[in-house]
Amino acid sequence: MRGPAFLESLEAAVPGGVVGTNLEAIDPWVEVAPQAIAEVSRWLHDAPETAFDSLQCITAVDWFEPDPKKAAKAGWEPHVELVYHLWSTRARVSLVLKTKLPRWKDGQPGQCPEIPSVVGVWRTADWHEREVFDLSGVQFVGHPDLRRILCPEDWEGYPLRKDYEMPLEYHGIRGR
Amino acid sequence: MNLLSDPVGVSHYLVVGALLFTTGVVCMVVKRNALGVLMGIELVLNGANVNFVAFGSPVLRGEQASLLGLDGQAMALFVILLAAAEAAVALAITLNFYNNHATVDVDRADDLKG
Amino acid sequence: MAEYLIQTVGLPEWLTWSLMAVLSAVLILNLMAGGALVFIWAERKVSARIQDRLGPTRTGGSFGWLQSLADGIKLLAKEDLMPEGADGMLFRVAPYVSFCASFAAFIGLPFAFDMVGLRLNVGVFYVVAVLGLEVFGVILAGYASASKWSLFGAMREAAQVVSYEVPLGMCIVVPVMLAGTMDLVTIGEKQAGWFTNWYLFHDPFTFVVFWVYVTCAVASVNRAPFDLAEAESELVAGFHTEYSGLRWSFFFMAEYSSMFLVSGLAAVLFLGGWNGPVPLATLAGLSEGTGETTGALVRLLGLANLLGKATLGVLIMMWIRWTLPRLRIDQVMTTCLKYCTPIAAAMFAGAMVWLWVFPGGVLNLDDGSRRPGEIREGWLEGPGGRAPAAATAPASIPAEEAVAEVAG
Amino acid sequence: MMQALVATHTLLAAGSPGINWHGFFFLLFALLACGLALAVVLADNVVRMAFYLVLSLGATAGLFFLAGAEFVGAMQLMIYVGGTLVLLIFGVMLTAQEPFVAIRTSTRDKVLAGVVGGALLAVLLQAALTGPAWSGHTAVDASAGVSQPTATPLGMALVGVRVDGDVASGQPSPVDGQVRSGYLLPFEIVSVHLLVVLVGAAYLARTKRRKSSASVRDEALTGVVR
Amino acid sequence: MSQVIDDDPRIIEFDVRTDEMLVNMGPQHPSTHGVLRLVLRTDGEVVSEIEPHIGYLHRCAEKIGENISARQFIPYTDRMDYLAAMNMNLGWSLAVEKLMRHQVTEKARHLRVLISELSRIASHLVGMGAYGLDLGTFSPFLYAFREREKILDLFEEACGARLTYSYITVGGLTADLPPGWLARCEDFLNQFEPVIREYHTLLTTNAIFVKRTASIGVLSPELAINYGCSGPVLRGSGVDQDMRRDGESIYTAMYDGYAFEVAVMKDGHYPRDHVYPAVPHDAVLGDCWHRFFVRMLEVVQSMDLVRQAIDRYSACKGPLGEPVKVAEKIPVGDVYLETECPKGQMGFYLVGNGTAIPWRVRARSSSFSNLSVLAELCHGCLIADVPAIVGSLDIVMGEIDR
Repeated sequence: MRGPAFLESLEAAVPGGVVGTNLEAIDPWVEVAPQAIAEVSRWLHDAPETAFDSLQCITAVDWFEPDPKKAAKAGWEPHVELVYHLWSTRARVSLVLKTKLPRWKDGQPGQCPEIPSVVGVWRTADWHEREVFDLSGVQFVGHPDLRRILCPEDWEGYPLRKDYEMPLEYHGIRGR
Repeated sequence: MNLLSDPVGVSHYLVVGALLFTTGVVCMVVKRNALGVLMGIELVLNGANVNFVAFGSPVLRGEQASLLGLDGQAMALFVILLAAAEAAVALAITLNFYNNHATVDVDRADDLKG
Repeated sequence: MAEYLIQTVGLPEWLTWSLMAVLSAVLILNLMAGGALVFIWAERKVSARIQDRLGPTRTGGSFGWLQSLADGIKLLAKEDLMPEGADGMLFRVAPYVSFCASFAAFIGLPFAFDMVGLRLNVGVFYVVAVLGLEVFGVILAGYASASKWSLFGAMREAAQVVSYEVPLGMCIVVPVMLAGTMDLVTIGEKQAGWFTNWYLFHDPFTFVVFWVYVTCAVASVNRAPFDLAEAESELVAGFHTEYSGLRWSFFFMAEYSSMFLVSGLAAVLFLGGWNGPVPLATLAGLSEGTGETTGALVRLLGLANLLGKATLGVLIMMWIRWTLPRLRIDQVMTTCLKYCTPIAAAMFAGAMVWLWVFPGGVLNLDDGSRRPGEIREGWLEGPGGRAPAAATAPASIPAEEAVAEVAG
Repeated sequence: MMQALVATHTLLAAGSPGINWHGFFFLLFALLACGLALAVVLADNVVRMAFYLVLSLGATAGLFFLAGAEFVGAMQLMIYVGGTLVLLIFGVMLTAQEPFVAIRTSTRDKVLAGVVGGALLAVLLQAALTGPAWSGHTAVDASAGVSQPTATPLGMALVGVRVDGDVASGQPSPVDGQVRSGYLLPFEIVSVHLLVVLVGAAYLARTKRRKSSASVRDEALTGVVR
Repeated sequence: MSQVIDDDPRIIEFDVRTDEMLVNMGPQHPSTHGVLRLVLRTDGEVVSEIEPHIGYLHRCAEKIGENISARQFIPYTDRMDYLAAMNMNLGWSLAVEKLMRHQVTEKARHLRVLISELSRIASHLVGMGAYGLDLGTFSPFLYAFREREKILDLFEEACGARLTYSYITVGGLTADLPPGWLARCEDFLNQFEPVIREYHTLLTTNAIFVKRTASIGVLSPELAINYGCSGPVLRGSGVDQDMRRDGESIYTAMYDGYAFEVAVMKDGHYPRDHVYPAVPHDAVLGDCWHRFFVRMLEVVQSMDLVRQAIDRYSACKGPLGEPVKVAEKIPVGDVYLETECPKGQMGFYLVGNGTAIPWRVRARSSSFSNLSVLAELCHGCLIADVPAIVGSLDIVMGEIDR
């Protein structure tokens, strides 16, 4: 089940879940509404004909151009894009889900945008979501233990944001 | 008699035994830790053992020892065995006490007090 | 020698005896320390050869003979650290407790016929009892270090050594039963002659029991695959995690000397002790009692025999260590309680039956031992063989009086 | 040279003039035993207490060796010291946490104990020093005495045969003409007693495991998959 | 009796109250394979809970990747799984080539197979040796390193480096093999083949080894998939998946025409392409022993692949082809590619925005996911099992922390 038929059944299962698609890209992707990500994931995981039983990776891409000149030419609004790479061990096919979040919750810098967690679907999402939270600053609602994973617990800022600035000092260690 | 000038005899051993025995008793009285009390008992039994061995020792008593034959040493052996057994039971009781009271302080074992 | 000093040199008797005591203590101590040095060097060389390496090659010539000495000097120069929160007194004293225990056990081990620090009629019992005290230092070290890894190591060691003393004791009882004495000198002497007289080959049961003994001995001295107390991949370094410098080296020496001790014990109990596989001296018509010089030479031969056997035992332990993975603590206990103990008990019973059925033994092809009367008179029966004078004297105190004494 | 090793065993018992070695070692071991026993009382830390106790018992074993009771001495080392070792382990396990390491006693109790102990000691010493027959040393040939075998007669006695005068054979002791009974019955009683103690102690301090680790593991697995 | 009311079925209750202890295993510990810190909650020797703490080796490789060109990023991939740097290079190169739609020459393709499979052998040798070390036997470690040294010698001849090679690069390889290299590689393989039997004797079939690993840390296939485990960890649980066969076409095309059988237990037996020791009776599919055994089989499998690659490579005439320029522009778009590395499936995600410098670089590490399952595997195991389980996952901290 590929392409349009698959999309239709997904649309039927989770109405309003699919926001957009790009089937021509090198890795075809499906854009999902942020609040529907958990439902979509659950359906993709459970439905026998898809059975995306494995989550390979969660990536957050920060679409933000600090330079205002370049930002004007960029052609996109600043946002954070979450990319979920799924894999079906039975059908041996992959699927890319994308979802767009505002860079900051309510437009207030420092407030992480929120999205439902998919830990309930794939346990591996536990650490992957922690990493995304740690490095890119996305709040996963419903995550059992959302803490920093790679950076120290008292680290400030989200290093993979494009506007991130290394702190001047961390516990007496010069940063810049 | 003078203990210091005499050659080592039974009396010397009896003095050591008495000292061990007394320290053991004091230990039993003083310690509030159940394990400490247990150690006091061990000392008391050990003091008694010293006496048994001394009485039965052919070295110390020469031919007089043959009156007792092996009785002294055999008695000491039995005491050692029983002490080991006693230690095991006492430890089990201590352990149980610790399970129930989360302490090994014997002064806290006052459940039977009205 | 003592007589020589007293009579020829004219030293006062008390000084002579003190000198003799110090001399024998120094001999044993040097055997331990020197032995440890040699064994540490050997361990490095053996492990290197097993692992396709060269090992030490520079210090002290092309074989690195002086490597352990250099290590020792390094350890002396190293800072003795003590963790904060450690129980200082116990932390300091623990290595010496371990070391003293294995040192004291050597007093009872005969190195050749009649060459023993203190000949006890309960020799083997004494050696095992004192060797068991070594664990004491380990537990103290584990507790006093204020480190969880140390505590784990100490608890493992306690559980392991206390458990393994049971099958070890049972294995030791078998030769004791065959010899009819606990005196190690007599046990060794009873195996004189060709190697067929060794208790290892006495009957099938002793043969099995020997291997159980080897297992238990390796376990009771904490060598791989039973080295759970230090288990470097799990417990960092176990009970000696927090030790460094000289204190650590005392643990190390204690380990190597107890390895040597259990190997020596195995040699005396099962492998004929100082009697070589071929009774060379007897074939040449010599024995310890033949004369001053020849006697000494024969004893030296015996010494070489025993040291050789014990060293072989140590080398085998090294071989095992560098070959096998480590067992888990529950598997170690299972090995002890489910295999070693029942096998040892069954073999003990078997050996008993064998002794009853074949009182003279079956494999005694030729009793090549020394002719009685040469030196063994009074020795084979143990140190008490000579009836004490007091025992033969008639009773001087009436029985009633004695009872009254006790009651009073 | 190597006879030096041989020489030591006669050394202890030599009783040579000049230094009374027997007396010297007795004094050493006696002081160690009593001093360490005192240390047990005075120490607060339970592990240190156990440490002193073990050393005290070890010194007592030395006294036994001096008194010619080698078998009892070795037994003391093996069972008593080994048993106390287990005690120590339990001490560590139970009370290694801060609050239990030192449970202090009130001064009143200490004084009271001192008085009682002093009185007891006085009585015991009185008994020890006044027995006329006990003080006299019979100046035995100590070297012969020390190496008198004790293990075999004791072992025989435990199974009911007395080499120093046996009641079963009706043979009187060659020493004093007395007929003695063996210790078979006490020995058996002690054996049964030990067995009972073993079972009892295991029952009292039993370790019950609610869930086997294997079943827990399975449960954990299914729980996650579910 | 103490009655702790517990809802958590994982708590093992004793009647003797012993206190739980929190033990820090690592970051400085002999058997945590680097700076991994495990916090164990233990009751005596029984571990009731384990929590890995990672990040001690975090170097912001992804952030660095956003500031340098794709080819400049190659040395950083070396430092991820530094025990199989070739495979890391390959993964990144293929991902970039996928975005660029770049096709390497036939000769480069076979050389890549040759090199990456050799690298797989080297990595598994370390994994095997270190696993022996975790279980307390030292000698196999040195036996493994002895052979690995020979592979490193070969690599050194090929690219000049022994650990961080940067040999396979975007658009091909940095250099062709020196003359005589293939013969030396053949020599190595011929010499190495009988050595594997030694490893089987010392470890795989050793009674104590089997006792320590069989039925320990059993990972069910469902759980393995759910936790995103991959590589030998996944195949050790009996899941038949190998990206070299099942992956995306740009990767599987590399192995076109190569004959190999995925090392996984199917219908109760492992591939029978060679003589392997029998599976011990107490080993359960998914336990530490099977994970280890899969690695051992893959060593043999990789040897076969290397031999095939040598034949094909030497049959190829013509040049190796030049790698892309350092400042080559990357087209707009994003790609994700997983390759089968020794430790598992290493994924690289790359977003291009038309410049030479990627907009976003993401490395999905196999050890990262493999390690995350540790907490599940260690419930109720003994302390001694923790190194056994960690070792069987064969993690590399450089790859986890990136």
